[in-house]
Amino acid sequence: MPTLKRSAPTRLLLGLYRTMLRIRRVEERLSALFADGTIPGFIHLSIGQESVPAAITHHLTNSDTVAITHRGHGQALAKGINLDAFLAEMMGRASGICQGRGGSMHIADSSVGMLGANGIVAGGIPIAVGSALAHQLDGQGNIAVPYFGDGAIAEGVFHESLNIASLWNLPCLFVCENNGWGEFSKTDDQFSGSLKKLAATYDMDYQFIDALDVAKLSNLAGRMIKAVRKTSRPAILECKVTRHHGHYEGDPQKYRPEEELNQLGGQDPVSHAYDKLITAGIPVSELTELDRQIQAEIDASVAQAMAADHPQFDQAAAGVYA
Amino acid sequence: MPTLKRSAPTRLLLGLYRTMLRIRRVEERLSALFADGTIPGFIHLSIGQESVPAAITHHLTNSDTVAITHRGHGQALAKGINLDAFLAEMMGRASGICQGRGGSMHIADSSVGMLGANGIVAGGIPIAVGSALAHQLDGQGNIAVPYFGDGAIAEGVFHESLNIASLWNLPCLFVCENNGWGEFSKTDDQFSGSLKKLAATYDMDYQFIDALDVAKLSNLAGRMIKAVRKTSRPAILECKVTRHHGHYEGDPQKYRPEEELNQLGGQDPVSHAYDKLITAGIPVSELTELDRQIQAEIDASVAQAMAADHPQFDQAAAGVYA
Amino acid sequence: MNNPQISEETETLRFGQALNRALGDAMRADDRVFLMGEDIALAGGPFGVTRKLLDEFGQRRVRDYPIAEASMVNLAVGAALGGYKPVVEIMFMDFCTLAMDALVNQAAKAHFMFGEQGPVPLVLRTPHGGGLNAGPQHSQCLEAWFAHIPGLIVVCPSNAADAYGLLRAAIDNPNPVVFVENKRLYSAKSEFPANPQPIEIGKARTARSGSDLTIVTYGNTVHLAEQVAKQRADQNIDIEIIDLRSLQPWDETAVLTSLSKTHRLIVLHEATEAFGIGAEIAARMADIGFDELDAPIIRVGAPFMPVPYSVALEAEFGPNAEQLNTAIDRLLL
Amino acid sequence: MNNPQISEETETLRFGQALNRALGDAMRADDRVFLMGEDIALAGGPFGVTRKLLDEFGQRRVRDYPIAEASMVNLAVGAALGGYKPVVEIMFMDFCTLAMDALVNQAAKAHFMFGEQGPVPLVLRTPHGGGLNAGPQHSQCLEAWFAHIPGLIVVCPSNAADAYGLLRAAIDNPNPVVFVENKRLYSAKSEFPANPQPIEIGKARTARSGSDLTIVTYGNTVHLAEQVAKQRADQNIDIEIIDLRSLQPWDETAVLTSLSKTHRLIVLHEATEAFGIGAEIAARMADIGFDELDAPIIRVGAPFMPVPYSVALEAEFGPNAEQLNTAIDRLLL
Ligand SMILES: Cc1ncc(C[n+]2csc(CCOP(=O)(O)OP(=O)(O)O)c2C)c(N)n1
Ligand SMILES: Cc1ncc(C[n+]2csc(CCOP(=O)(O)OP(=O)(O)O)c2C)c(N)n1
Ligand SMILES: [Mg+2]
Ligand SMILES: [Mg+2]
Repeated sequence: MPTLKRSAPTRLLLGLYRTMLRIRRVEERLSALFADGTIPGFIHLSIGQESVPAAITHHLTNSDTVAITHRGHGQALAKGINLDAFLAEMMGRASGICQGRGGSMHIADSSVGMLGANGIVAGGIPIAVGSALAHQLDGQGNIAVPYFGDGAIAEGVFHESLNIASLWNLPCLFVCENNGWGEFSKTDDQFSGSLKKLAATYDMDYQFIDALDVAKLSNLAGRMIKAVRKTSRPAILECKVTRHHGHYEGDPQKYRPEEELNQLGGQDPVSHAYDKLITAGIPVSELTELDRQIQAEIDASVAQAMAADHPQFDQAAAGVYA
Repeated sequence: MPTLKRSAPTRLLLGLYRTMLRIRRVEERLSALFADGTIPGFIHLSIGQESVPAAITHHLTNSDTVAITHRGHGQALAKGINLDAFLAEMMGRASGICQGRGGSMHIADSSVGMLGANGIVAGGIPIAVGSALAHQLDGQGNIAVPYFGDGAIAEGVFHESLNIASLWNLPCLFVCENNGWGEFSKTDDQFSGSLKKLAATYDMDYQFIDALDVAKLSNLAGRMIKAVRKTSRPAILECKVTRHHGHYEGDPQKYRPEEELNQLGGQDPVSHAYDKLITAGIPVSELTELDRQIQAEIDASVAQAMAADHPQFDQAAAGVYA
Repeated sequence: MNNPQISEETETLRFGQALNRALGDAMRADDRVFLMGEDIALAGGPFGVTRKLLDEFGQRRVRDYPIAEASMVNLAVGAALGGYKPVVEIMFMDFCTLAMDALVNQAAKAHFMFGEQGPVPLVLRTPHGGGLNAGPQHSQCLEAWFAHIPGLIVVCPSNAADAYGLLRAAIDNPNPVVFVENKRLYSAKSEFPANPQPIEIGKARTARSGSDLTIVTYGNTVHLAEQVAKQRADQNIDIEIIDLRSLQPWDETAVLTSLSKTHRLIVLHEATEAFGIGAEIAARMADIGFDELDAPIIRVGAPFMPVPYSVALEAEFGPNAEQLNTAIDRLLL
Repeated sequence: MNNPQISEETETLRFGQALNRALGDAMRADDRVFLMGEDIALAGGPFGVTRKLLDEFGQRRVRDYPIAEASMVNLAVGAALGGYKPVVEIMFMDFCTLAMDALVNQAAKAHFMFGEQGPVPLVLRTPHGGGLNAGPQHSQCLEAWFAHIPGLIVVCPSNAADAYGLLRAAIDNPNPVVFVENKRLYSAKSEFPANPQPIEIGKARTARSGSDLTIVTYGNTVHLAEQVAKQRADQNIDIEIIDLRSLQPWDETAVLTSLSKTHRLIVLHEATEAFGIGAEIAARMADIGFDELDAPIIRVGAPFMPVPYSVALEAEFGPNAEQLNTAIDRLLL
């Protein structure tokens, strides 16, 4: 690959694009696997929101921790969850990252600092703040990132979390993926304040960004994460994103204005990055090849997951206590 | 009484003074009755904080509702709770306002719009907001007042309450009695934001006042309550007060700087009002007579409570369900 | 007659539709009734129970609430004290964990603790149970918690007619009622009377008469019991099924009467067996029904583990026909 | 020997002091142990259990938390996942209602639900029980809720030695433990070993040996049982008392063994009888212990009402000696 001639920003963008595209392709596959019944339960796709975890995790190490949401596949994949174990979990197999016990809403991978997805809206936020407390006690300069949706802002525990993080100078970056919707309800019908004002209340740095441009987002996230590490002051990063699919797969989205649905194409961080890469001179063939590689990886992972054993009940029953 | 020659402000102050003094004298009596074992359990006195309920309730009717705190004797008395039933409750008698089942932390009097004291910090706040919702549905222009201490601000449900009150334009005035302490901990160690900033977050009117001067406080409360009634926008009133006794009766207050304890005398809304009344030309004899009347009322109430029957267990057991 | 509400003129109706009808009828009958919940208004509720009610009753009475369960239930307490009759929905029973103070310290105690100054007529509707591969935080059956709390009423219907009748009764009741709906039942059809009426809370229903053995159960496992009873009837095992309908208060007399007939008792439910509803039924019968017992009391419930996600694990999780049959065999063979 | 921790060289110690010593020793033994709670640091805790620990261990490890129970317990979960061993205090068990999500959906499930990637070694200490005229929101015994939840451990000591030994074991345990302390016990003195050791969770203690009747109990009512047993001994009624110590898991074998000896069972606790801990014990014995039972299983617990405030009402509230004696009479006379 002729990467040597490329500018640093282009190389960076290519890496972020790769992360995003991989999330996209995995979730597209999940969508199909859900539709054909291979994946049971509920799944919430983050298609359209991939730039956020791609940009955030670019600046994190495996010792930094993230708590992810019900819409967390991208957050998990970006943090480095093993794809085989991830897909096997989605299919409820014994080789799944949670041995088939958790599924989409509970994927976790402690080996890469992923504290676990949460089926409770806002549930992961204070847990991540507790992780930040552990980081503070460790004194190694690690940070914690609680991801959350705009809907989580109404939950009391979020506000308790802001308070204690500020009061105790806990190293965490609160990252909101604001997609304008909490299930079938608009954010504006749910919260009368704003994250910006909350950040001011708790004396935290606050930044808002349209997450369409992953490179810009990465720059901002990098600056903020550096500051959190250095000062141990918590901060809030609000990312405007667009949810391309329904709240859950199978959601007919009747509540959503047709106009909004028609405009999704223009709100896609993956194609936005693609266009920028082409403009920067990356040949189409290279991006096609990248896509092919990702698809091949996914094909292989899906195949191993489909072939994997189902978990044994007795083994699960023996795993309730440590 | 030669009240005709008096100015309106003086007459007003006299009324507020009377309410405050009555609270003070009742609580002094409670303190003694607790010390001698007549009153069991925990009691939390509001001595030093009387100006707040005196001023607030001056502008409320029996159809307006208040939710009061564990430190709520003054809030209850000012709202018009029957003194006999109040004192009998403190002594756990059958004629108590709660038939002896609730005690100090659960006094309530629905006939005067007193929703009930709460043993759960911040517990009464969302209940009062629900009462405000009932007022809104009723459409009669009534309002609800959740009283709370500075310690309650850290509880998540307080923030949920601010949000929904603002979102739904509920007619309530959030009244904080900020005495600087939550039990044995200083407010500043508990909350990193401020009510002022929270009010800005939720787009509410906010006012801060030193509650030493009950007349000033009453003016301010009157203006705010009028605005809440008219606009149905919630608002926050923060009152700086001083807790003269311990967190609970019997608290040795070792955690409290001696300097602070020595300055309590200057932080007394009752004597502050007394001095102003004297300056305004009210004869000492009149205030002494007022005090005597109040003490006589209390004497009689205490006597009836002490003579009252203890509640029957079977009757209590039959009162679990309506 | 155990099923007064089922007359000759019956249609069939889905469980969820019966709830929808009960809400609509209750709101028409009493304009103090109003609804609050997450996504219940515009979206009609995650399981469609509140569908179309916004159209008829408007935003004033059908309210979408932010994702903030603790304040929602507390607001309902305040509104109930103010003379209204709120019916709130907690989207999954697992999320009741966020509203326990409101239910347990406030709603359950207000009437008693304030000396009977006024009741708290609120209904909290919430779905429990597994079967949707929804995993450990979206499948729990926590009704035993509420049944333990003096001041709360707990109800759990097994069919459309009872769903209607009990929900109307719950809304009419002056006390706080936790109304538990099994997720697997929402789309199940069953007989529905032409002129449905409230059903008295606290009265069980004999879902099947029999003489050899009593199964006491409620909610979705009533159907498991019926299915197994039908199979065992071929082997001349005659099983009586008591559908509790109400869990607090529960119909001690009905259970004791049945036990006095069959002398053998199984308690079956979807909730975790340990410290579940069945423990109280069994314990009570081991006291007041001791002389009637010809055999051990057996409970069949979920194993002591969180509800697992995978199809394979959840299928074995139970309770299922095999476990129930094993219990029957232990008692009769 | 049932009391291995009580050696010949014993002193006496208050229950609260034993807890204080256990916390100090655990913190000295393992610097991952830290404390969080409301007013536990500077003020030493509302019942003095954490007194002086701030002086020795500093603010880093003894943390006053704002009045915000939900986030406090969740922070503990996060810190536990990060390798620490938080011991949090909820000032009154009634306030656990505010932290149920953290305990039940998060702490209890993380180990199982994430496929055993790491345990959640947190201890939640909290006082339950009445007797202080603290009223309906400061007196509840809610341990049955926690015992119903797979993934939680529940412990409740009755004396200073057990308080120490069980708290050390709870802190050592990799799972989330709800550690229940009866308020009336804090100032009670009892024997304390010179060299106290952790006590295995899940093992009951025979507080008194006897042959006529078994009383299974835990926490403060152990002393009620002992007092009554002593009185009844004069009438040649020989009562065995099993102090459960652990409620989840509980020592089924110990109870069954005792029942097999006495053939008569009373379960006694301060919590509400209905759907309480006793229901599970009785239900289980009505199954696996059925053949040993010569009489009904009787439970003695609190009546179905909130704990009332007044002295007169709380005195009758029970459980008390009269109620326990009535149960004994029912079984033996
Ligand atoms: C405590 C709780 N309440 C309600 C729900 C149901 N629920 C799941 S996702 C969701 C909407 C969340 O919205 P947001 O936080 O904006 O995340 P998004 O789905 O938009 O990514 C709701 C209400 C839940 N899982 N947990
Ligand atoms: C949910 C809850 N947590 C803790 C307590 C214990 N507690 C009672 S009063 C109090 C302090 C409250 O402080 P503040 O709100 O400022 O009121 P103040 O006592 O100063 O009037 C605490 C922590 C409680 N009653 N409820
Ligand atoms: Mg959203
Ligand atoms: Mg205070």
